[in-house]
Amino acid sequence: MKKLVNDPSDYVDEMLDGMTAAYPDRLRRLDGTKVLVRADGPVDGKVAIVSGGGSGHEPTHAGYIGDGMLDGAASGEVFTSPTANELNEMIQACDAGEGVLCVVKNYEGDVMNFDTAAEMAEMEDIDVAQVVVNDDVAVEDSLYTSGRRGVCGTILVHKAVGAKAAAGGSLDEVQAVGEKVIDNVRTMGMALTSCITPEKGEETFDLGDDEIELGIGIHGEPGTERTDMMTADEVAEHLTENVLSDLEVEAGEEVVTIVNGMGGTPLSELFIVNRKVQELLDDRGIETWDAWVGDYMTSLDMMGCSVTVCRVDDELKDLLDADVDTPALKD
Amino acid sequence: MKKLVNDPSDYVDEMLDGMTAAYPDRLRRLDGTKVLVRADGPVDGKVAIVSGGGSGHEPTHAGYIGDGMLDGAASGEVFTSPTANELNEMIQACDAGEGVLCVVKNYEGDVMNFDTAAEMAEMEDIDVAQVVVNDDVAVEDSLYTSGRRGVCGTILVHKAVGAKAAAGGSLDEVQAVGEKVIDNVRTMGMALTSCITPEKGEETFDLGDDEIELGIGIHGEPGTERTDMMTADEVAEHLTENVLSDLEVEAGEEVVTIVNGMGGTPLSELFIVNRKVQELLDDRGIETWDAWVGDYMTSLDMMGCSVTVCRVDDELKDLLDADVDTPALKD
Amino acid sequence: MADESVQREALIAAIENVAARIEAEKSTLTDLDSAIGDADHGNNMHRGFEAVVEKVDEFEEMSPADIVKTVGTTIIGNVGGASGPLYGGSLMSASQELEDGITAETSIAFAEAYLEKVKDRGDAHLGAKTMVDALTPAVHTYKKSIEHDDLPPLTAFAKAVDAAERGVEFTVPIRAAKGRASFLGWRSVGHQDPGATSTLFIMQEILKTAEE
Amino acid sequence: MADESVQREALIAAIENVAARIEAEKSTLTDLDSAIGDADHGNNMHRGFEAVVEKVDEFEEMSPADIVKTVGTTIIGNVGGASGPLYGGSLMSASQELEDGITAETSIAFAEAYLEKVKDRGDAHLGAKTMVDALTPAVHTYKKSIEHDDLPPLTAFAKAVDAAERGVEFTVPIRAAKGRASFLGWRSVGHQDPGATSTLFIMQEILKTAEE
Ligand SMILES: Nc1ncnc2c1ncn2[C@@H]1O[C@H](COP(=O)(O)OP(=O)(O)O)[C@@H](O)[C@H]1O
Ligand SMILES: Nc1ncnc2c1ncn2[C@@H]1O[C@H](COP(=O)(O)OP(=O)(O)O)[C@@H](O)[C@H]1O
Ligand SMILES: [Mg+2]
Ligand SMILES: [Mg+2]
Ligand SMILES: [Mg+2]
Ligand SMILES: [Mg+2]
Repeated sequence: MKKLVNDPSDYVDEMLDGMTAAYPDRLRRLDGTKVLVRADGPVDGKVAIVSGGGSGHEPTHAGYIGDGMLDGAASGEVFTSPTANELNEMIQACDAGEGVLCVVKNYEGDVMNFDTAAEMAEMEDIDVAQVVVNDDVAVEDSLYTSGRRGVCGTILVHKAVGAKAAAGGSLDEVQAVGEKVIDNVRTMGMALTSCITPEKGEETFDLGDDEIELGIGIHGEPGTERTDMMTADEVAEHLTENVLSDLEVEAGEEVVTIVNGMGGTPLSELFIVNRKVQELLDDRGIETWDAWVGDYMTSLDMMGCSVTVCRVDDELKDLLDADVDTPALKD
Repeated sequence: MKKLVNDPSDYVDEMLDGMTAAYPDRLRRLDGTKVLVRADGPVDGKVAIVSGGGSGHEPTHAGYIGDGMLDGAASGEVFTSPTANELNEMIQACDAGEGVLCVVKNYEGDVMNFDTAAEMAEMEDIDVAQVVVNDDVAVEDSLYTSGRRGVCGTILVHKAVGAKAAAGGSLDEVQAVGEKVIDNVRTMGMALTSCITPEKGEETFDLGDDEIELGIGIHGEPGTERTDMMTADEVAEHLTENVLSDLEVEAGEEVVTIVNGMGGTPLSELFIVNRKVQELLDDRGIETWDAWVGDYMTSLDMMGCSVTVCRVDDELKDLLDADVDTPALKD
Repeated sequence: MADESVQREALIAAIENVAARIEAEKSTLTDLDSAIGDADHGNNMHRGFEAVVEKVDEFEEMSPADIVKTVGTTIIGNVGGASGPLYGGSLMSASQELEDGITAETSIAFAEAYLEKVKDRGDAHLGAKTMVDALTPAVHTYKKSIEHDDLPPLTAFAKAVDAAERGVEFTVPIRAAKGRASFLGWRSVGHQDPGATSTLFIMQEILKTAEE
Repeated sequence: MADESVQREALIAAIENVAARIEAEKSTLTDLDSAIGDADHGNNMHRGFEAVVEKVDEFEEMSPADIVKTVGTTIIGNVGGASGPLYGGSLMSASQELEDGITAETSIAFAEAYLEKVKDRGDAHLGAKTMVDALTPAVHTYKKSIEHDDLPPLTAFAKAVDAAERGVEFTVPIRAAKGRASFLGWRSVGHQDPGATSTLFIMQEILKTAEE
């Protein structure tokens, strides 16, 4: 295993210390937990936005803490949902009396722990609401799944609900914005290589030199399909077509796109993919209002990418364009 | 080779198209070249700042084009300096009549091509000045080298000279700021893995599973030393100690630090390294005025990191803190 | 059944054996989870039982019901993931059935309550390739062996372990409908469910302790 | 020496042979550059000579001096890196020596001017493990063979190629003091310099063409 790591069991703990050491004016760690919150929080008069999930997706989630986005983020062990106890502590610490919106990605672990935490917090008379992001079109929503997974579209949810909360939206209004993004965002991802978790120290799946995985999630799980190596253009086309046809975008509509790196992919390659994604949208007469390219939600050192498309109207454009000031996202 | 790539010989070209497709309002490509310039440039009344070098270091260089930083960036083939002709075209396109500062990294290819380009541009009556960044302490400056290499400290040079130019500094003043940063910045890097260039399609050096390279540059070249695998703390200590002892920082002085990823390193690991870097500075009574953690100057998909330390006074703090608005760096 | 202090000692011994087994099988469980999940089930279970074992001293003062409840809350507080609330939450809630001590009757009630809570939290039906597939045959067999066949609890429990084993094997050839494995679609067929496997390991250790 | 059109045809043939050889040796050169540089020398040279070959049609109208100059500017405009200005700039500037056609005398002047320009641009002394180590013995031998030993130019050039070969071998056991290899310090010892090697390949092809 080739990693910059000390004892693998200190991975998350030391990473969080490294984050607060980098951003002491922005981030504060709740004592004895793996929860980071805004150094200047709770913010009076504002609905709090919290998120959380397993670690290994950096800069997700804690990198998005700050003005216009998250008030708190709970980090579990690598790829493991945080415990309900820690989620509850986060909710309590972030509430400023206006209620707390939990942005949850649709994994049973995350959902169950957030549900339990919400129950705990409600017993302390905190208003808690929840949105569950499920943007991954690789997984068909059928009898045979627990719904679709939540992946990179979550970043747009964070951004929009964060902006709505910063603008003084009520808990209901903020939640409604979250639902609106969720209704309009779709993602699909692929991997060139497996990632290596620090505890296991080996690839989580074996992939031949000429093989790739399509339809991966963000936890190092294999995808829905294994195929032969493809060119960047073919990859871009496969992901984009799947996303667009699920979302049913039409000519003339405006979208935000994300070409997201899985952690080990050079930025240059993401731009090569973006080139084709934009060409495909152009061909269909779909207008890219904004294009994001970078590592927003990763899987440790995995090589690969995902393509996200989100349909936007004036309300969402205003929210996605609104001021934001976090370690990983600034306007 | 596992890359998101089409024909490897189109790598740089397609990457640049992908960048302009992502940031059409910010970046413009000079026809028939691999040069990107500010879409709203040349900026009247301002000294222009240009940079350039081989590709494969993204977001360096073109990611730093924008208000408060670069006016233009020339991309050569992967790890190959751009030609003098293209550098000359860039200088001409960016000049607004106040002169052009070229930020050059100390590699013979870069220096020779920038020299030739400057000669060409001067024949067209453009004032051209140059600063040569050489922050890499891994290479001793001796009879046996062409001086030290320029690496990640270049980003701080870009930032400071960009701010000075934006504030209306003359070509001489801007150049002097560049020299000041160069005098005060030092870097050292290491690799866990070799990178793979798209044309060669294989590792540029073979590294055992339990070996790492210390003292690498940013072009996939092997380092000055190969050693056994180390923990993150040991790596942080080795790099930081070398940088600090070369820079001769003393207790009470203020610095900016960069823990820079080489492209394939998860952000989580960079934070683990940053934790130790800040601990070491703390132990010595050195004050971190600002800490940067991320992928600022990469080597394709290489895993590894570098540590940069730059001594700052009030002037440099103002410049490094000044407004900046580029794809890769915002304030 | 035996008096409270004997029950307590047996319970503590069982917990320690389970913890040791989970530690020994950590990489087996993680490897199973690599194939169709996210490669952390062994670590998750290990983290939970490590924390449980650290509390063993406190158990000396507790009733069996409180011990089981504490095991549950400790797992909830230390595991996370899907297995944290499933194992932890179900233990916590089913522990109520043991408030009058451990008897044949209360153990059946506990087993049923535990299964109900897992199904409730996870919304998983039988055949969804989860721990429910190991639990259901075990609970059904245990109840039937005591209530209809009049077998002693230990014999009934041995049958239940056999039943759980068949449940684990049953998870191999079916397609997952819950948990992360469900995201793999048909590719989940042919792999054994990690959570069903850890459930079996736990039951095997309880049986082993009881037989000693 | 022969008249201009014969010289032009020979020059064009040599250029084409060089280009073919560079293409054939692309990965050899890149591999050498992997060991002590940045793994692009083969690609750089190939990109340059590919661009040169595309201009062959234009060469039909040019004097030998202009052809050499155009080869130089084409390399400058297409290669980049260290080898671009070194090869291209030196060809461009030394081409002046051929303005009166290619004779024994002008070829010596050309060779000396080329070497001087490389040393000047690169600031590399002999023994710095660069192309200068292949060029210097070749130029010295060529000049001495003609001016002192009265050998015919072709024989002199064959000796020069031998000399270059020894220069290339000499680069192996020494420590680099210029170029990227210098950053490796002592680790550069034991590796052959890519630029010296491409210089030798080019000279070998010129000799082969001349001999035909
Ligand atoms: N909805 C569910 N209902 C019942 N059991 C489930 C459910 N989801 C997951 N499981 C069980 O949990 C196990 C995975 O646990 P673990 O790997 O620790 O958590 P995670 O899936 O969050 O990584 C699965 O093998 C399965 O037996
Ligand atoms: N300062 C110099 N003087 C003479 N030759 C040099 C110098 N620097 C580099 N070279 C030659 O250039 C070769 C490398 O060329 P190339 O790999 O194309 O460029 P780069 O080093 O920019 O990647 C070296 O092998 C060496 O022979
Ligand atoms: Mg997990
Ligand atoms: Mg190069
Ligand atoms: Mg798991
Ligand atoms: Mg090279």
